[in-house]
Amino acid sequence: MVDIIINFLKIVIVFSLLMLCVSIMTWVERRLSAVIQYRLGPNRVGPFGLFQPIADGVKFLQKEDIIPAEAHKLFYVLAPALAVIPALCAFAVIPFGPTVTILGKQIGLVILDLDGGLLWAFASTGLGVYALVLAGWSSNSKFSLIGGLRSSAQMISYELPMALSVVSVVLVSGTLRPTQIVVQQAGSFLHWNIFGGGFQLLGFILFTVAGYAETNRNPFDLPEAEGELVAGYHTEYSGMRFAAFFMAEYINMMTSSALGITLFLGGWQLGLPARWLPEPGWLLWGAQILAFVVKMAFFQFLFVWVRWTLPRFRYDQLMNLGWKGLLPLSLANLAVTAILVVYGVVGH
Amino acid sequence: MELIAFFVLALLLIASALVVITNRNPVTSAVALAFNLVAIAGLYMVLDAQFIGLLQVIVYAGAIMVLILFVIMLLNLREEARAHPVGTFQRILAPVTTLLFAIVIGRAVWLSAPSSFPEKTEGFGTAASLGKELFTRFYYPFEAISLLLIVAMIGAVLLAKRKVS
Amino acid sequence: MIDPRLVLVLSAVLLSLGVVGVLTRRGAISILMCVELMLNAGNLAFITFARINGGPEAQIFVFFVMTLAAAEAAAGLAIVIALFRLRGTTDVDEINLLKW
Amino acid sequence: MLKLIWLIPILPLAGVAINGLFGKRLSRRAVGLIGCGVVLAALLVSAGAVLELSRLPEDARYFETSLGTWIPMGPIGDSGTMTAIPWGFALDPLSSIMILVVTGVGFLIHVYSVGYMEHEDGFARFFVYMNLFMAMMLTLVLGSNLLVTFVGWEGVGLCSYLLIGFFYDRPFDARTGLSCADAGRKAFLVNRIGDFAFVIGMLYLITTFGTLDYRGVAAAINGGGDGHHALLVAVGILLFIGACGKSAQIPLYVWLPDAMAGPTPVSALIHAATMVTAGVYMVVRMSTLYAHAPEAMAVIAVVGALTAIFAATMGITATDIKKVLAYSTVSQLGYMFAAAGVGAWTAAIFHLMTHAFFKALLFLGAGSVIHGQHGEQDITKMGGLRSKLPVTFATFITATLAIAGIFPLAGFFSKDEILWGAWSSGNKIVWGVLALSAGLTAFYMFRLTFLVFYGKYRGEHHTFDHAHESPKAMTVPLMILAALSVVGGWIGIPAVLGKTFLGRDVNVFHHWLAPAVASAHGAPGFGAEHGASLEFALMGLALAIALAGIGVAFVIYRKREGMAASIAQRFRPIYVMWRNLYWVDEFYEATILKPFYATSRFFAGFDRFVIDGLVNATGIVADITGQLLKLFQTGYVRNYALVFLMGVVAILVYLATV
Repeated sequence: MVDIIINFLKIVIVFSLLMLCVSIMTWVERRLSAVIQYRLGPNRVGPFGLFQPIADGVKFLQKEDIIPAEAHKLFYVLAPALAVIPALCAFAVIPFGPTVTILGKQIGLVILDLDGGLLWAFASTGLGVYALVLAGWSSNSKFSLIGGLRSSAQMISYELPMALSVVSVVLVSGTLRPTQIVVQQAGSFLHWNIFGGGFQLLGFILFTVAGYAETNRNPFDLPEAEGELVAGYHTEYSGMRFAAFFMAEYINMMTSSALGITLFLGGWQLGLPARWLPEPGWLLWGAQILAFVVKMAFFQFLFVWVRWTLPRFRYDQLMNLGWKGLLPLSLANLAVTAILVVYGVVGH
Repeated sequence: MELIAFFVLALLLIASALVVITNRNPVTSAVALAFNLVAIAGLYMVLDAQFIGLLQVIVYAGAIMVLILFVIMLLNLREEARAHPVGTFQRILAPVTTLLFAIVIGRAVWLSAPSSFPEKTEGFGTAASLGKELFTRFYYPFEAISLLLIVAMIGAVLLAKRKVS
Repeated sequence: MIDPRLVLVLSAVLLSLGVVGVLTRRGAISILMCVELMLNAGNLAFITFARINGGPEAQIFVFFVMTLAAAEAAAGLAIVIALFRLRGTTDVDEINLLKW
Repeated sequence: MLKLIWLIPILPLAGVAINGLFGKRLSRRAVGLIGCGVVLAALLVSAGAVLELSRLPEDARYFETSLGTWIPMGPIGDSGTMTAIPWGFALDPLSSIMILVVTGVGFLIHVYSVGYMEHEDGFARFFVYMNLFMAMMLTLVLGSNLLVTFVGWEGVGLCSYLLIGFFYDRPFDARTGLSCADAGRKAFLVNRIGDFAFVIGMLYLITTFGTLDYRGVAAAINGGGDGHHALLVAVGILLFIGACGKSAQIPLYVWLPDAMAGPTPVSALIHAATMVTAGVYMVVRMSTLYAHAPEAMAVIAVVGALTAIFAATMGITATDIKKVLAYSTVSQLGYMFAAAGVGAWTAAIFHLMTHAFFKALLFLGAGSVIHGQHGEQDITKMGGLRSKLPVTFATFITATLAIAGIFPLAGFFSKDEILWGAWSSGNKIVWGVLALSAGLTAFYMFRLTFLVFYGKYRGEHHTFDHAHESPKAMTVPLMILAALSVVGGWIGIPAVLGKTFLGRDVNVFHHWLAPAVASAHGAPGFGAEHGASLEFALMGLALAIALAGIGVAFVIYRKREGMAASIAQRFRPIYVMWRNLYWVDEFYEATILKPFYATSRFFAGFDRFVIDGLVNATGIVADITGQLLKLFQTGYVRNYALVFLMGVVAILVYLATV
């Protein structure tokens, strides 16, 4: 019974924190883009415009909820929910902190500590495609349909290099359990998988690029390319449903960053040798959770930075990059990693 | 707890399967099937086959069904026509025969299977245990099936390729 | 605890539903989907057997079935696309060139 | 050279290969050169081998070589030893004479053919066949066992068939309506009958003695042959039936006249000089066997004598120049068999040789006549060609004298030896028949000569005006053969003549051959002493009969124009009978072919209505079934799937209930 309560609490906390992060992210994105573009951005609502997301939320709620006449109503309504739910689910296996002891009870700072946790993450993100596809199809608009088709093709294509780079890490760590992978990367940051832990620098880059494509972020935001498709699969959406897609995108960004951190950058590990660390206790645990948050923040910054810096790919370039660039590279990376593991250079 | 999960999932499974076979909109069918597959994955989890369950979601729901959905949209298939009038026989005989079929195999499994599961064995359904088996005892079948995949892939490319004249 | 017989009966029911689908649907893709349904019913039974026996064999069989299903879907859909391009339909009743 | 005897059949075979594969691309000159060259080579090798053989002591004149095992066999018959039939070739005095005759006459005819076939299509094909024939004939005579001989036996039969039907697109005989191809087929089929008996004879031999080797068989028979007397008689007769087919004896002679459908050189080589004598050769080869089977010898003697006179009568009325010669050939072959039948083996072979010379010459002369007149063969339309074809005439008349048995030409000696053999062995009736047929021979041969070369030309004038002597390639062989026809007999001068006039026995031929053939002890009448005077008397008598024949011919065809017609009128039934060849062909047709055709027609009908009916019924049943089953073939996959499912359910229910 206690377990259930603890689990429930964890879910509530993580969920609310994520939502909070999303709202902050909208603000960060706008402020940051303004910085990059030498303008001010939203700065009227609250200090530094920090309450802007709340204002936006109110605006979304107030907007008219339009369902196109020829749309397939069920799927049209279902699609935004389908976008958010898998995105949230994926986050469940991400360890955001070490195992802490509260009131004599050991609690892992992860919602779902599964043996096949990584698979869970992939399964969840894989299901995210349905939202885009269904949204595109049910809107009964050609912009939406093309956007939906593009997104599904893109996600299927980039899932492969992403999965293969993850498999490289799995080869090194010998487990699919994210918490264990993080524990393995303890000690100096040189032991992180990206560096001496697994020599996965290439894997990390591949993962990041594929992650950008998976989340439909610039420069791979073709499903919603404004210039040609108005807004892609969510052209016909408005109000809270539109906001849901928006939210899903940000949650996906965070999930993919968190996954990258967990796999390559030591997760919540501080990256310092054990002898420099204090005894296990709230000081250490707090520092470790903070480390995770900082890493996440860095990735979010990277997302925004890239978005406002790089131009968008053409569709055929996207496919070429995926199938002829990333896929062979990730295969090569996998092969090299396999050799390294076989000869005992890396691995646990 | 597990029993509740089982009955809920079973209900969902049968309901979604019915949607798959009766709904004449292929997209609805496909989505229902995807849902069905995820529900089966859930059932696998309930039966402790964790790895297979997750794989089911990734492979079936995440890849195969998306592909099917993709093709349906690509071909822009609309409502499917009703069964051909010639098939009056068919329409009567098919459900009857199938019912008979269900009764026969249902009875068979009911009579032959034990009434309760044994204790879960150590490492049952984990990726590690299955992976080890796959790459040792089942190495040749594994290679064979990978060959099959390649063949299917090449075949699919050749079939779907537009002829360049 | 769950009664394994119930799971197996559920699997049988799903299989039968898939069979009915194959027997009544006209669209080639729908038939493909019903076949997938049948395959999954089989997989469910396999998993049940695996749980009963406690060994990995049946699970590995499921693994193979999944791979097979993937191959089948790829090849089947390619055929459907080629067919559609050739005949403008995926209705199996319309594809009767070889009849009589 | 002895060791090279296996080369003798192989050499012509090389010619076959070259001309057969590249003949169409080679010039006629090259084809002719190769065709004749390989035969010349074979002739030279043969001559060398025979020379070497002659240097050996008399009782060691035997050489055998093998190209390897042909048919390995288990223990057979009484012998109980492992048997194998080798590709054996053997040279002894008998086969030495044969190879010299075959290659020698063969070479001359090849050369002649170059001229004769000059204007014909299929020049290369002709030489391929001819060379193949040479190879097969040499295999026949050189074979050290019956089976190798049989290979050659069948091979020459094949070549004979191919060459008779050489002008396969031309008609041949107006009376019987045969085409050249039909004639070839007839020859082949009639030969089959004989070959069938031959094979059975061979099988008897090998199952009894466990060997087919000539020496082995002879040794076995000499060792314990009398225990198998009935078998030996049977085998002897069976082999003789085979020889009847090949050598055109009664009742299987009918193919040889029709074999004249082939080009004339073929008639000369195959159907006069060599192949048809294979039967005689074989009988002499098996002389040991026959010596132990006097009943078989009697059969041979009777058949031979009958054939001799029978064919001679048919020759009297024939009007086709080649047919006359063909009947003459049949008659002379009868002579040889009669000789063999009375045990005069050397006489048979001696006559075989001289006959090869003068009959080849006659045929080639006839060919020259035909060639000179652009294909005319009917002697009633000829006449007075003496002036137009001087060389041909000279050589032809030589050969005619030789065949008539006029002293001192070749035919005289050989015929005389046969007659003497018949008389001295006590077969006086045979002697009488042979003497009579000798007279008939002289008569019809001179009839031919007179009709062709004397008198007035009876055909169309421009044919006569354009008649011309043949080219050198043809006349030179004629001259050589003419010379041989004259002197060929001198190597076999009877002992009585030699002793009387030369003071010693100069019958070289007899002594040469003696070790190779069985002394015909046991044959009736042999060993009886006759006086030299009797022999002289008989000799004179035979000569007188021949001269009488010539005289009659002279009177009828030269002195009195129209006498032939009036005689024919007076003895009309006999004339008609001879003219129609005793209706033998018709008889065969009625007794063998007609019933055979009727049976065939019956079975054809049976096949058409019953067998085909069954087949058609199968088809109809399948069709009806198909029409019914078609109803299930809706073309809807789901229907099939449903039936499939029903099957599954049925099986499951069955399994559940069992």
